Formats: sequence, structure tokens, C-alpha cells
Amino acid sequence: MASEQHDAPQGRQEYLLELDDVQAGYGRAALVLRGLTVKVPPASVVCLVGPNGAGKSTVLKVASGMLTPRAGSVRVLGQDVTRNGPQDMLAAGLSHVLQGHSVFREMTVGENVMLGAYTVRDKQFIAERVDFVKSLFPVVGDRWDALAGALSGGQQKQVEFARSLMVDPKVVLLDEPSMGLDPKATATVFEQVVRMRDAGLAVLMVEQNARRALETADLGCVLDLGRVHISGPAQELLADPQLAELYLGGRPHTDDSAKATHV
Amino acid sequence: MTASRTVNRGVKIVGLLALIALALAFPSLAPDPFILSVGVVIMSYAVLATSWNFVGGFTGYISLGHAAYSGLGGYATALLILDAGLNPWVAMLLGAVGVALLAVPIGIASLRVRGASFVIVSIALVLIMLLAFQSWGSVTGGSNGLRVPRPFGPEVLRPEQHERFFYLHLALLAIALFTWWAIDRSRFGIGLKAIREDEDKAEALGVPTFSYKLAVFVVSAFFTALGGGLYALWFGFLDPIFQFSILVGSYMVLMSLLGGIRSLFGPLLGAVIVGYALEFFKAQYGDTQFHLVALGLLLALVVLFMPDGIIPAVGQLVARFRPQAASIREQTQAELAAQRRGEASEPDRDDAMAVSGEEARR
Amino acid sequence: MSGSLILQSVVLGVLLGGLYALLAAGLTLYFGVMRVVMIAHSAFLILAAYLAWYFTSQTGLDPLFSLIITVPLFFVAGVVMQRLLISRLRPATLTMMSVLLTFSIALVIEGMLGFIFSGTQRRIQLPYSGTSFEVFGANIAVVKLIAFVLAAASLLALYLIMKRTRFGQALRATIQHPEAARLVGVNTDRVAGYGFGLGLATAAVGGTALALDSTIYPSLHWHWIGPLMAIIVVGGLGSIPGAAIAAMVLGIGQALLQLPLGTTWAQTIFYVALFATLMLRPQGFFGGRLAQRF
Amino acid sequence: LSSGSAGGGGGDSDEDGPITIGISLPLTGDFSEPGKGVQRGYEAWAAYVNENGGLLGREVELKILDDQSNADRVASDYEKLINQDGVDLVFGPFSTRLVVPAAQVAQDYGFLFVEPAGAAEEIFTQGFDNLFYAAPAVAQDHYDYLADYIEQMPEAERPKTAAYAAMDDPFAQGTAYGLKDRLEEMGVETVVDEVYPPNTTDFSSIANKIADSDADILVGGTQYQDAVNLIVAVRQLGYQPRMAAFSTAPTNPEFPEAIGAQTEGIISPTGYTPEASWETNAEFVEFYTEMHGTPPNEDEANAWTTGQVVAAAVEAVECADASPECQQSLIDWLRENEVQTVVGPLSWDEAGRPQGAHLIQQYVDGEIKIVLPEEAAEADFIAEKPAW
Amino acid sequence: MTQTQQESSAPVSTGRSLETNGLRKSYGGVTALDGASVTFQDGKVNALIGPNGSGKTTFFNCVTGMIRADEGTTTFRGTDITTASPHRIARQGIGRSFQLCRIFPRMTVMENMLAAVRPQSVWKMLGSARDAADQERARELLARVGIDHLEHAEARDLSYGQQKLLELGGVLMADPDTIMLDEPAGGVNPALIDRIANLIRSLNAEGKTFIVVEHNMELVMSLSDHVVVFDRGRPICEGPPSLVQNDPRVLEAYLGI
Ligand SMILES: Nc1ncnc2c1ncn2[C@@H]1O[C@H](COP(=O)(O)OP(=O)(O)OP(=O)(O)O)[C@@H](O)[C@H]1O
Ligand SMILES: Nc1ncnc2c1ncn2[C@@H]1O[C@H](COP(=O)(O)OP(=O)(O)OP(=O)(O)O)[C@@H](O)[C@H]1O
Ligand SMILES: CC(C)C[C@H](N)C(=O)O
Ligand SMILES: [Mg+2]
Ligand SMILES: [Mg+2]
Repeated sequence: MASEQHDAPQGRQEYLLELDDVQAGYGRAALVLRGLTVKVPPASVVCLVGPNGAGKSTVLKVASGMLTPRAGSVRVLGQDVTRNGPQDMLAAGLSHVLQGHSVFREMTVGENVMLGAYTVRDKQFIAERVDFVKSLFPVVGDRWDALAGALSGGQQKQVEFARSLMVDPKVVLLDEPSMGLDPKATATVFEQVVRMRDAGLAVLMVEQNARRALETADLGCVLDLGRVHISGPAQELLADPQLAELYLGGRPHTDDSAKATHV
Repeated sequence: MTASRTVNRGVKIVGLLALIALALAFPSLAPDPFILSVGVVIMSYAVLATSWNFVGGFTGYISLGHAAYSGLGGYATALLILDAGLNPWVAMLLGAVGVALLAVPIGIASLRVRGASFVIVSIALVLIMLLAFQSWGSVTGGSNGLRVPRPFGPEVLRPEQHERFFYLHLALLAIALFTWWAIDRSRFGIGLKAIREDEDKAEALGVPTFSYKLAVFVVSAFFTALGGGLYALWFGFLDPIFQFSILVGSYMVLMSLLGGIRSLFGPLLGAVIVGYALEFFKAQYGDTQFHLVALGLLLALVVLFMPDGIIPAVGQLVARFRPQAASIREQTQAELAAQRRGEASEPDRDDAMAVSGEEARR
Repeated sequence: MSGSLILQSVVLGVLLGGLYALLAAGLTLYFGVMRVVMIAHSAFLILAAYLAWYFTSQTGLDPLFSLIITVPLFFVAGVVMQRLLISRLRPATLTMMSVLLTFSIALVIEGMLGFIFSGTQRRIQLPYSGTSFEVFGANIAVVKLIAFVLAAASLLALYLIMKRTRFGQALRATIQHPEAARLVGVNTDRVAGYGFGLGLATAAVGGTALALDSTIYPSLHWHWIGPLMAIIVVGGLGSIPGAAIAAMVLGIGQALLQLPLGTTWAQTIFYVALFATLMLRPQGFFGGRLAQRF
Repeated sequence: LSSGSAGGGGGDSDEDGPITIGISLPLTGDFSEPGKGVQRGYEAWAAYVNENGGLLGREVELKILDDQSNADRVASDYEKLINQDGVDLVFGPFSTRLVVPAAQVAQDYGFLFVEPAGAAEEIFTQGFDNLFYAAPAVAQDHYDYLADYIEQMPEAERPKTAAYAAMDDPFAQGTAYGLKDRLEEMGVETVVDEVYPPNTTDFSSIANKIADSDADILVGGTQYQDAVNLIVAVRQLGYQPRMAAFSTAPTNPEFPEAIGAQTEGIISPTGYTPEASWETNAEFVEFYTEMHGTPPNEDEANAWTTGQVVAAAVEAVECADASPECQQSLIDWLRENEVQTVVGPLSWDEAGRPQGAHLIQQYVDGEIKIVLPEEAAEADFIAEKPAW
Repeated sequence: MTQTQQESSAPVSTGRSLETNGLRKSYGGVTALDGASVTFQDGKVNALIGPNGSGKTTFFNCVTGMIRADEGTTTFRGTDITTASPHRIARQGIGRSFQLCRIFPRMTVMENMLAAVRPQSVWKMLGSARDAADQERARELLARVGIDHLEHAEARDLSYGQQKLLELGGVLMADPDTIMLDEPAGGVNPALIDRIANLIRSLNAEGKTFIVVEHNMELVMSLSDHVVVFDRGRPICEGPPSLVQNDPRVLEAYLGI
């Protein structure tokens, strides 16, 4: 049902990431995802929004193999990876940036970034990437030898994002990448998301900075209580006043203050 | 809901009364004085484990060195009787008070560190005590050991002594359990548990973490010392090697964990099981080292399969067969919004209540 | 006190410190890197010593050859132990529960040793056990020197593995954030297993070194736990060089203190150092890890 | 019949059934090695008695428990033996540390307590009125013959300086300090006096002090493994004493294996020798050797002696049951009488101290031989120890 | 009722709630705070903004005693609290939340709330924690942050955003006068952010002072009376939102134009 809606504009194109009728939950507890379908076509950004506890992070965890679904299937590049563990996912072409903080706290920023390239053998490529992330996030270069755990919250987030840029995946999962980032860094992150899309990657992104995210995204998907509540082209969702009230914050999105910050 | 709760309560009370009755009747049920003496040993374990659980259960600080306090309690009692000529019971109480006082500086030094470092410090404490009590022979009797005069006259035969000490231990256990329970339900207790979960966060919320930890540490040392003193009076002989042994401290931890450190009766249950198992393994594999293997395997099984202890594990099992209490309401945003619109007619109430903690305000 | 006495003490302290350093390094690997309090480390040490003794008494060969068997054996045992046991513990309570789990393993090892080899004290018969040579007026026993060289070599190897290889990085990452480590492609199960295997392999070397110059019996491991634990705290949990330096300092300290104080009180140096460390620098003197962040 | 009166559960000791004897021994843990020796001795004794018509015509049955070298356990073991198993008699465990708590239980139930291995003075000052040590001498007196010998040496040949290293254990320390007191009286200067905890494994620092002092005589108050370690450690430092004496360890059959070829001249006190000419000894040695293939050692002999002592009392008063009357009459009889044993005739003071002396053994030509006193000597005392 | 309370708790107003003077903190070569002197007014909603790593969290930590500043002083309502321990500062009436959200993971949501209640006497301390009035208040607060339906859930099972909300609830439960929030809106659903903003406004109306670190400019601008902008460990500009928003230094350092 929900998936049909965004099937349509993409036509008969293959999907890079497909979650099909997935049911998942933690331990013995009740289901968190109750039959959910999300499909991400190549060269597109799909944004998941929804209230806290709706199951957005859980979707990403299922997609990256950190949580095995109780039913349904996961496909990456057409290949069934439902039972894959997370360490195999990178090989399958999928990378995942976790919500919250996941730097290796007692390792240096440099070690963190280099671990991002753990599976990469090409020294030349690594060197290029290091220069690239240093240019994106100055803090990475400035604090290369500092312990990552000693950085400020936002700086850690930047290091994490930089770490994820060390590889060249086909599918990228981003769980609230802009949380805790200052406007400058937020802009950088969204720029990278756009760059990835332009490079043909599929990006599945969870954002609470929903308006900003939907402005960047091609498709939007509103989750509630483990189901896709509604999905469609991001611009359409943004314009929907009822959605705005329930999920995107009460004020209409032409609010002055909002504009001022979205410079 | 309320009906099931009262039923629950009833079951609990009946269970408790049955437990008390069983404990009181044990000496008359015991077929011979040996079984009774095993009962005394198990009660002593229960006292020690429950005392340990003041620190372990509430604050999550795992002390492998609580044998230091029971040993000190035993020695203090003995020395106060022998050198100061005090009445044994007074000596036991004063000894425990002394140990509690000593626990203050020890606590100040060792509670500064958390987690694994604390475990190591606690091990070190017993080893220091062992060295000190062994070397300081002129006072402690050193490795010759120290005989503790018996509190009852020679006319009280040994089986009779066992019986008396069984009840004495039982009484001490009851006091310790009551204290634990009282702390558990108190605001002090919830502060301690907050320390167990996240010490810095608790501190930021205004919990005086250090004083709380220290207070409960001292309480724990006090009860442990009482347990040690009582045991010394019963057993009648102190040897530093056995008084200050890591193994004894580890038993306290093992028992508590086995039963469940978050439950009032966890350590008691653990003590009964471990105490019995120790006897059983010894009887089975007595003349080989195999009893150690058996004990080790028991411990490993608990840690692997019942990390929260038996009581919580059983509780979960029971809960699984019960209808799930629908504690978590599940609503979509739309439903919530509708509901809120309904509430919005009386917003004042909402706001006023939120800050109406009059008693809590200065 | 004569100068030669002090010189000899320093030499003995250094030789002893070397062994302490190796053993403490193994502990610090589990502890600082993997957050596992490995109470059974010294039990494995004694196990290795027993295997060396058994090897020698069966084959008549030098105990050093037993390393060919025990080191791989212990490595595999470590991997198995991590995979089967340690990995089942919840991360949140890992430190605490690992104390108990490894404690139980220590009991099992002690029990099995007693079961198989009895409680009898054993000592390897070596033609050169009493041999020594003199350097600047101090006697250096051949067995102690061998033990020291073994210790130093494996310590160095351990350090290089941890610092210089991808494996070392992956291991640290695995422990600090297993989920994130998996997401960057680390096979965390394998890495954690190897890490544990590595720690146990040091116990194999240490045990053999120990057996060269000491009597062994099943419950001997209890006597090693205290000093080793103290060393790793003083050295800073998780720091291999820290543990090594602390071991050296405390080893020499113990040897020197024994002159005026006697054996019993000299042992307290470990605990005095431990408490002093906690008062002055809870994170340890040499290594030190990140202070708590908010 | 007043059976079972002692503990209320005394058991059913019918007159024709076997006499059960309860024993707790350290079969595991720190004292397990000598503990097993004692076990062998007890079992050999029981087998021997049963082959020879039993005690009072009844079979003897041993009930042996393992106390794991633990004082708490040893007490509970005797508690169990007396109350649950309803034994008729008890024999003592091994080692001073375990004898005290065990004797307390026996005393509380009014049992006779003859023990094979609680030699330290501390045992006899606890006020036990039921205790008897079944060996020739208490710890302090173990070296008496050696001290006598040194006293007789010409002033110039006597050692001038002595180094003592003793385990912190009542027995081990007792032996070393017994000799120390005597030597100091003679004017032998104490240059090293070290006490080390039982768990010490590294002896290099103690050895360092001893080597540095270059004392003429080295006295070790040792149990077993500590002596081996100490000897290796002093050898590593090139120390060569003129005399070296260690308690217990050298008499252990493992000792020469552990030390290798360097045992020559090492001195040790012992309460027993298989060669002794005491009445029953030859029989004992023969019986034991047949059973185990090797002649008995001190631990086995002490156990056997314990059996002999109790048997003598039982035969004399003609009772063997748990009743306080019987036990008291056994105790009273032993107070008054001398018993012939494989370690010689034994009699005791009120506290249970035996009144004899230990022999001095020494490794001569690779074999441990009695060297003192002269009347019992199998070989000549080597006054100048060869280098080790 | 609300009225009387407001009066009784109305601060002995010097106008200044919290004041720091030359706070400095450095870690090895990194200067996290570089002589920060800031004054926050009583009864206002203050915002503290600045780029990542500008020292906002460090400032919070110094003020609340979680770390000790190398130099400088902090005064709260005229009392010097520079070297006071965190719980004392908390008891003076300063509550705070953490940027990397911190809750008590193995306690239920309700217990998390009750743990924040401060007993006022030893007697109270030993009294039952499950006080009916406290529980009632906790439920109200949970409802206001939108997670009342999770009352019996264990805190570790909550989603990230729910944990943030719980932390906020806990801070409010302790009933401080001055509430310091480190990114309260981070990871929170926009619809809820509005509710939180309302909550802050209404508490502010009752006399509570707020100091909020936030990167959500929309929220900062609509909520705050006074904005302080940090850069490299010291304030570079402060004033009402409209002014700060257009200050070139702010635009350059923070908004990146
Ligand atoms: N480890 C866990 N164990 C049990 N339940 C969990 C666990 N993690 C999440 N949940 C539950 O699953 C539901 C969905 O969680 P999820 O983290 O996917 O939410 P989310 O949409 O990402 O929310 P947020 O925006 O707050 O991050 C929540 O109700 C939460 O309580
Ligand atoms: N424990 C520490 N060790 C070393 N440097 C630290 C430590 N804590 C903070 N810093 C440094 O101090 C500076 C300020 O950090 P702080 O956490 O206060 O920033 P912040 O303003 O809160 O940033 P954010 O918006 O990212 O949360 C940063 O450069 C950080 O790297
Ligand atoms: C002579 C020995 C058998 C005595 C024993 N070693 C003891 O500790 O008392
Ligand atoms: Mg989430
Ligand atoms: Mg911050």
C-alpha cells in the first residue's frame, strides 16, 4: 500500500535497498515494526520521519543486519541479505551511521577515521579520502591525534560521519546525522547527502530535523507505531498541513524564524 | 487489577510466614547436631551475603573483599573478650561498631574508584588484612590462630549451643533483612540505586553520592562484622588464613548473585543453595579436588544463564505465563492529537499539577 | 647494609619484575582492552606451568620446548573461552560478571589440576636450576635470566601486535563500540576471540617461565592474583607499557623492601602502591585512560 | 546402654559390630601431601589390626573425610563424624592449624583425641584435657640432639653465625626457634632471622640476605616446598653453609628428586625411622612395605602410632564407644600409662605433650640416615657439609 | 495554588541568577573555556549557542561542578559555588540535562523520575520512595514530555528520543529554580519540540530560569529572551535573539555565512 505510492514515480526501476513487509522487535518484547515496506531506488534520498519511538532506527537496524527481522525480507542490490550479520553488509555495499554517539572513544580521531577504511586495501584511495574528510570537517584534521571521546558532542558526530565517508558504499543509512551539529556542519552533512545521491547512491535517512531533511530528500516516508503512515514525494509531504501538525511541528513551514535558520 | 494485587500480596505474606515458621522450626526438625551445625553455617552465610548485598545490591560496587570485615569483626570480638575482659555480646557489638568506624576511612579511600578498580581494591584489602594479622602475632596470635572463649558456660552442651547460635544468627539475619528492606523502599535506597545505574547523573540530580555510598558501605561493614563476630563466638577459633580469604568474600558474592542482588531474599536463597551445595559436593567428591570443579561449574552456569539471579529469573518465568499487563499504551500521533484536543479544554490543571510538589519545595 | 646486598637485590628485583610484567600485560589486555576482569589468568598460568612440568617429566626434554605445544593450545583455549563463555555476558555488566565467570573457571582449573596431578607440590628438575654467573658482583641465575628473556620477548611482541597491527585497532574498536565496529566491517566475534587467545598465550609463556624456577601446586594461583591486580591498577588499566613499568618498579621495590622489612611486610608494597595510586591518580600512573566524560 | 548420649545422636554402636573410627584429613589443599601420608598410615594400621583379630575382637572401620586443609571444614567434619556417622572413636587430623579447631569439637563431645601431627606448642596451651600427641616430641624439641651435638663440639669448630628462615606456621617456626634458642645460649650469633608467609614462592630475597650474611649454619623452619625453593635460591647465589638443617622437608621422598644431587649433608629432625628397633616397628615396616611397596615415612608412622596409642587404651579399659564414660576412661588411662609404639615408648604430660625427643637425620651418600643420637645412628654425622 | 507558589519561590531577586567570571579550562593543548564571563538573568529563558566545540558543554560542566575550572569563579544568586560539589550545586537549585543523554537504564521510567526527588531531611530520606504525591507529580510531568504511556517500561528499552524526554522529565522532577538544558531538542520529534517549548514557557512563567544550549535555531529564536553566543571558549556576543541573529560575528562564526 504505502510502498506503491513511491513505486509509481520511480517507474520499473530496480531498488538498491528493499525492505519487504518486515516485522521486527527486540528480544521477546512486542513487535516494533509491524509489516513495513520501504524501497530505496538508486540515486535517491529517502527520508524517514516520525515520532519518537515510532521505529525509525529499528528500520535502519534491520536494513543493516543489526537486528534480524521476525518476518519479511531485506534486499541490497537485489541480493537477499535478510540473515546477514552487520560485518557482511559492508561487503554487500551498505554502510550505516548509528544514532547517538558511536565513536571509538578511547582511540584517536585518526584511528577512528582509519577504521572507517578497515575493509579497504587501496592505500591510495585511503589517503585521498583522508584528505577529503579533513577538508569537509576541519576538526578531523585539527584533532587527528586527540582521543575521540574527548571531543565535544558535535565534534564526535562529525568524526563519525567522516568515518563513514572512508568507504564507497552503494547504499547509505544515516540515523539522524545532523543531531547535535551546528548549522555549518549540518549544511556539510546535507551537502554530502546530495553528493551521494548525485553519485548514484541510495540514501535512507532518518531525521528529526524533518523539514530540512525533506527539503533535501526525494521521497519521504512517515512512520508511526511501526507502520508506514504515509509516503510519497518529499515536497508533497512537506505541503500537507495535517502531516505538518502531527509530525513536523505545528508551525507552517514558511515561518520566518525557520527561514532565517535555513540559510 | 487491584484484586490481583491483593491476591499477590496475600501469597507473599503467606510465603513469608511459612518461611519464618520453617526457619524457627529447623532446630527441632534437624535429625542430629551435625545437621544443626550445618544450619548454623548456612545461616551465617546468609547473614554475610545479606550484609554484602547492602553494598553490592544497592550501589553495584562488587566487593570481593568483604571477608575483611567479617574477619575483623571476629578478631575484634575475640580480642575485646580476651584483652579487655568484656562480656561476649558487648564485645561483639562494640567490635562491629569499631569495624564500622574503620570502614569509614577505608570507604573514603576505596569508594573513589568504580567498577573493576574497586573490585581490585577490595581484593587488596583482604590481602593486606591477611598480611597484617599474620605478621602482628603479638596481638592477633598470628598464624597460630586465636581461640575465642565461648559465651555460654560449660553446662551448655554443644548441640544446645548450636541451637542457640542458630537462633542468634536467625535474629541477626532478620534485622539485616529488615534494614535492607527499609532502605530498599526508601528515598535513600532509590538514590543508591541511581548510583548503581549512573553515578554522575545521580550526582547531577542532587544525590550526595559519596555520602550515600559511604553510609551504606558502613552499614554493610557493620552487619558483616556482626556476622563475623557471631560466627567467631560459635566457632571458637580464628585463623587469619581462613578469616581473611578471598574465597570467603567470593562466596558472599556468589550467593548474592545466585539468588539475585536486587531482591531482598536473593542472598538468603543463594546462601541456602550454595551452603547446601558445598556440603553436597564435599560429600560427593570429598577426597578429590572435584568439589571445586563442581562449585565452579555451578557458578558458571548461574552467571551464564541466570545473570540476574534465581529470583528474577523465576519472576520472569512466572510473568511469561501471566497475561501481559498492558502498561504501555500504544497510540499513533493522530490518536494522541485527538486525545490532546480533548484535554486542551482544561490546560491550567495540567500546568499547575506539574509543579505542585509543595513538600519537595523549600 | 652492604652495597653488594643492595645490588644483588636490584638484580633480583629486575628479574622478578620481568615476569610480573609479562603476566600483568596479559591481564591488562583483557582488562583494559576487553573490560574483562580475568581472575583465571593466574590459574591458566599455573596450568601452563603444570603442562611444562608434565612435559618435562614425560619426555625429559627441556621445559622450554613445551611452549611449542602450550602457546598454540592456550591461544585456541582463549578463543574458545571467549566465544563460548565471555561473549555470552551482557556488555552492561561485563566487568562484574566476568569476575565471577573467570573466578569459576579458576576454580575448575584448580580442581582439575588437583584431580589429575594431586595437590603435591611439583618442581621441574633442571640440571641448571642452581647455576648462576656473576656480573659486577651480583649473581644472575640462569633460570631467572631465561624467564626474563622469555617475558621481555613476549611482552614486546604483544605490544607490537596491539599497537602496530590492524588487529590491535580492530580489537580496541570492538570493545569500545561493538556495533560500530561491526558496521565498519570488523568481524568482532573473531577479533574478540583472538584477543582473548593472545592474552592466554602470554599466560602459557608466563607459566613456563614460572615453572623454571619455582614450585607449583594447584592453589598457587591465589597468591599471584593480588600482586598482579595491583600492578595493573598502578600501571593504568589497559596500558601494556604502563603495566610493564609498574611491574618493574614494584618488583624492584619489593626486592629492596625485603631487606629492612622482611618478606611479609614487603608484600604490602603492592597494596600500598595500589592505595597510593587511587588517592593520587585513580587512572593509574603510567597509562591512564580517558576520564569520565559528560 | 548409654550409647549415643554424647551428642544425642551417638549412633548404634552395638557390641559386636565393627568399631568405627572417625578421621578428618587434609586430602586436598595445602596440606594434602602429608595428609595423604597420614591417610596411608591410618589405613595400614586398620588393615593390620583387622588381620590380627581386631580391637576387643571387633573389626575396625575407618571413616575418613576430607577437610580441604580448611579449619572450618575440619570442625564440621568431626561434628559430622560424631553426630551423624556415630563413630565410636576419633583420630586427629594433620597439622597444627587443623588440630586446634578439631580438638575443640572432640572436647565438647567428651571424645579422646589422639593426633598424629600437631606438634606446635600452641596446641598444648589451649587447655584441652582430651588431647595427646602421638609422636616423640613437640616442635621446639625436634632439634635437641643437634643442639646437644653442637654444644659438644670444640669451641673453635662450632658455627659462629646462624641464619634462620622459618615459615609463618606454628609448627615450622617452633622447630627453627627451638634450635635458635639453644644456639643463642651457646653464643652462636643470629645474623639472619626471617619469617615468611606460607604462600611465599619467591625466596630470592631471603636467600640474598642469607648469602650476604654468609652464616655458618642455615636453619630452615620449613614444611616442604618452601625448603626446596629456599635451597635452590641460596644455591643460585652461591652460598655455601657449613651446616644446613630443615624441618620436615628432607624426610619427604620427593625431596631428593627435587633437589637433585645436592642433598649431601642436609640435616633434618624426624620422629621416626624404619630402622628403629622398637618392639613393633619391624612388623609395621614389613606390613606397610608389603602394602605399599615402600617403607613408611614419618607421617605414616605417626598415623600408625596414633592407632597404637588408642588401641592400647581401648584394650586396657575394654571399651570403645562414644559414651562419655568410656571416652573419659580412655583419656584417664592414657594420662597414667606409657604406650609402646613404633616411635618408641610414649607418655604425656597433662597437656598432652609427649616426653621424648626427635632423631636427627642427614643425607649421607645420597640416602637419608639417622646420624644423631649416636646410640641410634646409622651413619656418622657430617659436620662439614659438602658444597651444594 | 500556582499563584502562591510563584510568590513563595519568587527569587530574592538580585536579577542575576547565575554569573561566571573568567572561567578557564584547558585540556593539554586544547582550551575549552577561555575566560568565559557570562551573566544570566533570573526568570528568563537564556539560550547559549555556538559552533561545535565552542565550550558550551564544558561551561555547563564547570558551572554544575562536574569538572573543576582551572581559573575563574561562578556565583549563583550571590553565593560562590565555584568549588562546590555537583550535588550541592544541584541542591542550591540548579538542574541540568546532559548532551549525551543520561538516564538510569535498568530502572523503570517511574523510578527514574522518583530518583530525582530530593528528600529534605534524614527522616524523609528514610521514608518510602513510592510516595503517592511524588508519583502523581511524576505522571503529570511524564505526560507533559509525552512519554506517560511508558511509565512502567525499563528506561534502557526506550528509543533515543524517548530517553531524552525522560531525562528532561527527571530534571524537572527535581524541581530546580534554574534549569540548564544541553540540546533538549536534539533527536526529538518536531511535534514534541513544540510541546517542550510550551512547557518551558509555562515553567518560565512560573518563575523558573532556563539556560538552554541548542542548535535548533528555530527553537532558540522563538523561545529565548536572551542569547549568548560562544566561540572558542568565550562569549562573543549577547543580546535579544533578533539582535544576535543579525550580528556579523555570529553569522560568520556560527551560521557559516
Ligand atoms: N534495545 C531495545 N529493547 C527493547 N525495546 C526497544 C529497544 N530499542 C528500541 N526499543 C523500542 O522500540 C521502539 C522503537 O524504537 P526506535 O529506536 O526504532 O525508535 P525511533 O523511531 O528511532 O525513535 P527516536 O526518534 O526516538 O530515535 C520504541 O518503543 C522503543 O521503546
Ligand atoms: N575531556 C576532554 N579532553 C580534551 N578535550 C576536551 C575534553 N572535553 C572537551 N574538550 C574540548 O573542549 C572543547 C569544548 O568542548 P565542549 O564539549 O564544551 O563543546 P560544545 O560547545 O559543547 O560543543 P557541541 O556543540 O559539539 O556540543 C572542544 O574542542 C573539545 O574537544
Ligand atoms: C611433625 C609434623 C608431622 C608436624 C606437622 N607438620 C605440623 O604442622 O604440626
Ligand atoms: Mg531513533
Ligand atoms: Mg556540547
